[in-house]
Amino acid sequence: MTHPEGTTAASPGTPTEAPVVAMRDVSKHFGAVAALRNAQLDLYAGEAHALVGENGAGKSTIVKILAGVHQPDTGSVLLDGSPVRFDGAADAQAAGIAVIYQEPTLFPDLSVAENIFMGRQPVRGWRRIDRGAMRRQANELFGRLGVRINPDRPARGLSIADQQIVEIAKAISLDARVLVMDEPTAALSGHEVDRLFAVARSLRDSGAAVLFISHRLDEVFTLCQRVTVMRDGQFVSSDPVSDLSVDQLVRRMVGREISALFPKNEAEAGDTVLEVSGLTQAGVFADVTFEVKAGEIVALAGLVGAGRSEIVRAAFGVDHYDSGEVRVGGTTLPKGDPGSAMAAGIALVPEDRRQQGLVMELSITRNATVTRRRELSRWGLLTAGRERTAAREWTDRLKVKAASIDNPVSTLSGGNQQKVVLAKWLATRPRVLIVDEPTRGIDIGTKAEVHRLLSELANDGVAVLMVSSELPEVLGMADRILVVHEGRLVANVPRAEATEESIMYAATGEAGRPV
Amino acid sequence: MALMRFRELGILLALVLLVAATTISNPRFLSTQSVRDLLLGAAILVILAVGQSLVIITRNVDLSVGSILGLTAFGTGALLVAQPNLPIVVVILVGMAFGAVLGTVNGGLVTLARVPALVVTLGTLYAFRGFDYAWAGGRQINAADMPRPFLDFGTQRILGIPILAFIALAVVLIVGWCLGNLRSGREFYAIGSDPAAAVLYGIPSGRRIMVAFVVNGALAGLAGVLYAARFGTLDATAGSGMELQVVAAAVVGGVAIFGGSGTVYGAAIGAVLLTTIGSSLAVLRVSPFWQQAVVGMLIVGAIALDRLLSARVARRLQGSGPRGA
Amino acid sequence: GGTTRDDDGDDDAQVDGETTEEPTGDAADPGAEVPEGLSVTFLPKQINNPYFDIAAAGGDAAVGEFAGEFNQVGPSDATASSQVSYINTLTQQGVDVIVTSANDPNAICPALEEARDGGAKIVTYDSDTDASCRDVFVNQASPEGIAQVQIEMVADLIGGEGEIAILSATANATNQNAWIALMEEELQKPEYEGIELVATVYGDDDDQKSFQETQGLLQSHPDLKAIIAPTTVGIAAAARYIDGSDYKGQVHVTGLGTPNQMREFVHNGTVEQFALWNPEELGYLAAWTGAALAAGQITGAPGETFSAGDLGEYEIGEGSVVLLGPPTVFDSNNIDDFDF
Amino acid sequence: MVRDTAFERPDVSAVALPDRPGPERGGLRSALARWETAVLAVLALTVVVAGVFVDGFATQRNAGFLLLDVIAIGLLALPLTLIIITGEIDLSIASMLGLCSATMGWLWLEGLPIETIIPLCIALGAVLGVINGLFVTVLGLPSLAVTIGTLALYRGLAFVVLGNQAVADFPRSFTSLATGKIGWIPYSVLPLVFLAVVFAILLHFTPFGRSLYVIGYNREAAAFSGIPVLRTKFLLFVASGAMAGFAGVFWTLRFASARGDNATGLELAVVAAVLLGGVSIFGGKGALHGVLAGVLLMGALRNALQLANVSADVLSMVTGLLLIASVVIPNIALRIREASRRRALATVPRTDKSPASWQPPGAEDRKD
Ligand SMILES: Nc1ncnc2c1ncn2[C@@H]1O[C@H](COP(=O)(O)OP(=O)(O)OP(=O)(O)O)[C@@H](O)[C@H]1O
Ligand SMILES: Nc1ncnc2c1ncn2[C@@H]1O[C@H](COP(=O)(O)OP(=O)(O)OP(=O)(O)O)[C@@H](O)[C@H]1O
Ligand SMILES: [Mg+2]
Ligand SMILES: [Mg+2]
Repeated sequence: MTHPEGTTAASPGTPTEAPVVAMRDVSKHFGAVAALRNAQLDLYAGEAHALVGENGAGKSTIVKILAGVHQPDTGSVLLDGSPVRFDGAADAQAAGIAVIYQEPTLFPDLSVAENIFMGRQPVRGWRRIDRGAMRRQANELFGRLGVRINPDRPARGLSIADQQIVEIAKAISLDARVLVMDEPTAALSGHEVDRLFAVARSLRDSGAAVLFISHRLDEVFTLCQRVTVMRDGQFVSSDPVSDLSVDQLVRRMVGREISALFPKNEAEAGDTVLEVSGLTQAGVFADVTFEVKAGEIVALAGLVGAGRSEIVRAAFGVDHYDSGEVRVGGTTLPKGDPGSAMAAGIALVPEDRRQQGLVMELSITRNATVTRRRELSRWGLLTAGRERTAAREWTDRLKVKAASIDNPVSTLSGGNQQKVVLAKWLATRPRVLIVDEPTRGIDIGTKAEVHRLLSELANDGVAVLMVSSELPEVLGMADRILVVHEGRLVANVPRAEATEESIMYAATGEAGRPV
Repeated sequence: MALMRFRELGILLALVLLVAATTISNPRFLSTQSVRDLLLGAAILVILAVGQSLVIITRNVDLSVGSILGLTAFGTGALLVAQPNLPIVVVILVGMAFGAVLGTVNGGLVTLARVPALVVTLGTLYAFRGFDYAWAGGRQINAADMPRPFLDFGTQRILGIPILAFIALAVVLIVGWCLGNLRSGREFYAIGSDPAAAVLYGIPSGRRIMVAFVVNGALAGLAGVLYAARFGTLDATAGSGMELQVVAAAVVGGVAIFGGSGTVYGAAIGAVLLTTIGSSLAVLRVSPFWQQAVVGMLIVGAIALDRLLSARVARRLQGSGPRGA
Repeated sequence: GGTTRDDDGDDDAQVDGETTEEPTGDAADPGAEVPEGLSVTFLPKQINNPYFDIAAAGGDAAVGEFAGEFNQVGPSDATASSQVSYINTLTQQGVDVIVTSANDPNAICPALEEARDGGAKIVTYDSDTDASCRDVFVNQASPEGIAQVQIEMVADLIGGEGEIAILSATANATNQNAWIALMEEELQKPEYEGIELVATVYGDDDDQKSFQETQGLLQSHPDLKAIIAPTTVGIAAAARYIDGSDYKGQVHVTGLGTPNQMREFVHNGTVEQFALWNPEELGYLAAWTGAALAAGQITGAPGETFSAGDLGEYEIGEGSVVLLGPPTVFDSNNIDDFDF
Repeated sequence: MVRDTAFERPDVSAVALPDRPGPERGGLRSALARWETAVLAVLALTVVVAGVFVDGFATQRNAGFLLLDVIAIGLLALPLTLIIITGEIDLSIASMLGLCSATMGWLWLEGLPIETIIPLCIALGAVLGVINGLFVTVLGLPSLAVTIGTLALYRGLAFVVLGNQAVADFPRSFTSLATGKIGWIPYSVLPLVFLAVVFAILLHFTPFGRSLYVIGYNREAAAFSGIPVLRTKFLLFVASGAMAGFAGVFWTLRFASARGDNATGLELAVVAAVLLGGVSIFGGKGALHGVLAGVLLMGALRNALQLANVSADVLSMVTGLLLIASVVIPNIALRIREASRRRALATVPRTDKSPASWQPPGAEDRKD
């Protein structure tokens, strides 16, 4: 494997003392998959350190090893220079390592406050949990993060963004020496990201080490001092951020040149395919009316929690709605029936791939063909061979990286999982494609391909409705941008007039949203 | 927290309604003797339901409680036949220890071999009962074979309230307090709520689940001792088929069958409700052919009612959410 | 059209004892020897049931006397379907005599017929099957006798006056239902005029349920004087409940129970008297009946006689039934003479 | 505008997808696939051992008895397998059977022709299944709780319908349908075989079957994939009820006896057989041939042990231990296999690796 720029040795950057945490020659296998091969990492006190790499590069595996969830096959983890062994998450926590996992891991039945303090609840006499103190401390944490979440409500039903915020609150409440954040911003909007960064900076300034993982390279440049690049489970380089340009970084991650990020073609809009009128769900969204034409890409923009996901879910039929109508090609869809929505040609790529998009235990094949199971059957019968062929068609096109398509989809990295969700829906050849956060947690190369795909689909006459919290993506891709504020459509901005400012202005509402 | 307590209120309401309706039709239903009988009758089921809730909260289940009860009840009888002079406290402790050992078998299989509890305990339901049969054979231990003080213990009262009821109440309060107020108690809920997340949190799931099974076994053992004291006639069939009743009591009491939520207070009320249904059907002179059908209807009705109430609470919670529109 | 219950033809009911019952094989040979090594298997309603274990002990003793091979098998749940499976097994093993107590008078019939086709003799005891599918039924006591003795006891206890109730086993227990019907008939007699049967409840032979039903009886009938429990589980539960309640001394308990079970309550005065036949003798007689059948001493026809070891001569009555004898009444004077 | 050079160049990092399932087929799934084979193997072993050592086992008549004994369990196990695969459970099957049996007796007493009664009983079963299904799907109640309730309810109704009677005078032409044999094979095996084939095809070779696994693992993802989750579950409960009705007819005719307490407690035996066959109680996993093997294995063991005069105590223990073994053994086998694979990996020589950094391969056994 050769790299255009050659490999920089793991030379310590500015800090001079020994790293707080280091990994030396760590390898980790899952079955025959080598997730890590001789990985290296040096994390110094007082620095924010970025870990970047494509999907499946092994970033989350490093996180889980640091967290004590996985143990390395070979190699060692050094804490303050001496080798340690974490036999479980409790060991790592005790060593002062706090981790925000890529996927929120909350206890849905417990209150938000308990989720934050589980195992460390403040106690009073008789080792009794002090609920008042717990609530107070939770509120303080949310105050620092600039959000308001009721600490007493159960975690069930929190939006992904709020779940992520609870995770962050939990991690910072540990007052850890090392804060590891695996794609914490994937679900957050700009405002929340800013607050998170402010908190991370102050932790860093008070001497903590922060390990930050993100596919949004601008965030890496905003927050971090140094960046370690990984590819295929191997260490590539570790440098001060200031020494690198975005292009260089991308080249190291991908091992090749990457071009046009948002390759949207100008396409002729055709007939109206999807019409949504007066859609209302009490307390969530109200009187939502819009249409999407064939060949058009329409984006639903807005702050996290504005209700965009709920709107598209209702339109697809997974959620019920109280009033309004959804029409595809002129025919009204029955309420709450995804089956007929699919028959009418709608596809929905949901925002939460683990819960909504995939069945983690089933094979890639089964996941990729589940939407086409009727169409793939002959005389009502299915054969494994046909399913596999059909699955391969799209997983190959999207370059899903897997040892075998008969492996459970849980063995894939986050980005590759997202590709399987896309494969599953693109295979239905929809007339209307709804994508909710289609590039969340996807690496830069794949992201470009997803964009190209969406664009191609639009060219072929598919009506595309995209929910995205990434403004550059919205601006780059959409022909038209619908802005949602607190469950209502507040603006319809054509591509030509759209700027970050105009969208944000609409999204925060005229009076400004109290956050 | 206050909102969550609402679930127990619903079931308490059902209990009050049932008692009120029965009393209206036959005022003697609330006589002291009758209330005492209710408490006495419920005590054993309450203890079992508390233990079962502990296990269910961790997203497991123990179907072998009926068999554990049978085995310990017979063991208690056999022990007392051999050692009639043992103090009652010792008998209770031995019974609980025996139950705990059986619980350890369940817990060990569930945590060490990592296999689904429903399957394991369905297996030990048969296995423990088979062991009981093999041990007891056709032998029956009768009241005359057991020491009088032990039998009296089954019906004795303090302040007019049966001792058995006090024991059950103590079990409910202690377990309930621990689950609600100790860090380790809350971890039971965490494990049941999302076992995978519990691992990521560094919660010692295996140990906690083990504790749940062992405590449940010990409580089933305690119930076995009380069973022996109360009924005085013991053979290998004691407690057969009780497992479904116990699970029903917990579920009726609002303990979610998939773990993570519910309280032992609710389960205890559920157990009292089920026992009261039995007693009030007897008092109301419902046709014997209808009795079981009515019990079934009431169980289904109670679960449905609980669901409707909790849906109300959930809606209210949504409305009061800080992000609510 | 279709096949209904009222259809004529031989296709109909297989249960009308009188028409299908015909003594099998040749005439009886009262002098025949019991063959060596006769295999006799007891199949009770349920194994590990104290009552049936005592009966089996009697059966074992009898089989020892005629040098046969004794065995007891049976399900741990008292269901007909498990019993059928055991009858099939016994058929397959080719045992000579099956002595069984039926969980369902009809359900085990086809299986028993198959066993008879294979050469086995069928004796029922405790609980009969349909008459057509067994050779002889050994009845513990005549149902009339059982009903009479219980009513006599209760009349005696309450002085011939007052409300009584019955606590039975399950609502569809064949024996108990027959007895209850006969007790009701018995109560019509003028000498029992003052006695009123106010309720019949079912404790399902379960301690807890029997407790609850007893409580229910006492609450709904404040003037209740006595409870008759014609089932061993029920009488013990009722006695135990009364013993530990305020009703002790006010409400009498009687019925059918084993001396060992009731000893405590007789001694402490909760129960004054109750009745039962001797299950050991029942098993003993059933085993000898089987031997006599297998030997050819009897065929099951009414009027035939045979010798049942220590119990002496027995005669087969109407419907191929052998009667053990009247039940024994136990009270504080005689209870300690019995151990079962 | 688009220069998508990135996508035309071969992606060096992507591992080529092999054409066939490689050796790395999902470890867990292959272990379970093997569990079904294991049950079949144990069944074969039981039959052979019993045939050699137990007098009277390997005869045609005994085989007939054995089959007759497992038919009802087999029938009930078919829909229950599908229900458990979707992550639900139906504990009311034996009570539905009992209620249908009691109703059959009652209708017969009322003088209805049996040709009408039989379809009515199956329809009644379906209606009972509809009630279960409505509670589970419309009210969204957990099926374990609901069917514990209807277990009591339906059994109670069975007593209501028939009271303390037992109806036994069914026409011989019909009872012999249930007990009669061609050679040694009972006629009544035929519907079981037919239905087993139908259910096997349904579960393993149809889109409907595929969707059951999806629902079992993740019902939310199933809903997002356009699978009508509630309708599917509802249908399965109805099927379970109808099958219980059919099994009730069979039971009544076989024993020529309609009673309220027919088949009491049978539900646990059926659940045990299904689980023994390798179906996961959490849903998502299981195959029908395993279940049928489980049903036959329990029947054969019981039959052989009875013939060998082993008492019911031991039978009950064997049932329990078998059930425990059915979940423990595959689990242990899986872990042994993983441990040995890890050992194999660890022994592959790697470049620039200092032996000091090696870890004992078994060291990881304590985690997850
Ligand atoms: N539990 C597991 N079992 C099997 N394979 C796994 C497991 N976890 C990770 N892998 C594999 O290890 C490799 C690295 O995965 P990892 O999750 O660390 O990637 P990542 O860099 O975090 O990717 P992403 O950016 O998509 O989150 C992937 O090929 C993945 O398929
Ligand atoms: N904490 C909360 N309490 C009550 N309601 C909430 C809460 N969080 C979210 N909601 C409801 O859910 C709706 C949408 O949440 P969600 O975060 O899924 O929206 P979204 O616009 O799809 O965001 P994204 O797709 O960026 O995650 C909100 O409009 C709000 O009504
Ligand atoms: Mg990752
Ligand atoms: Mg969303």
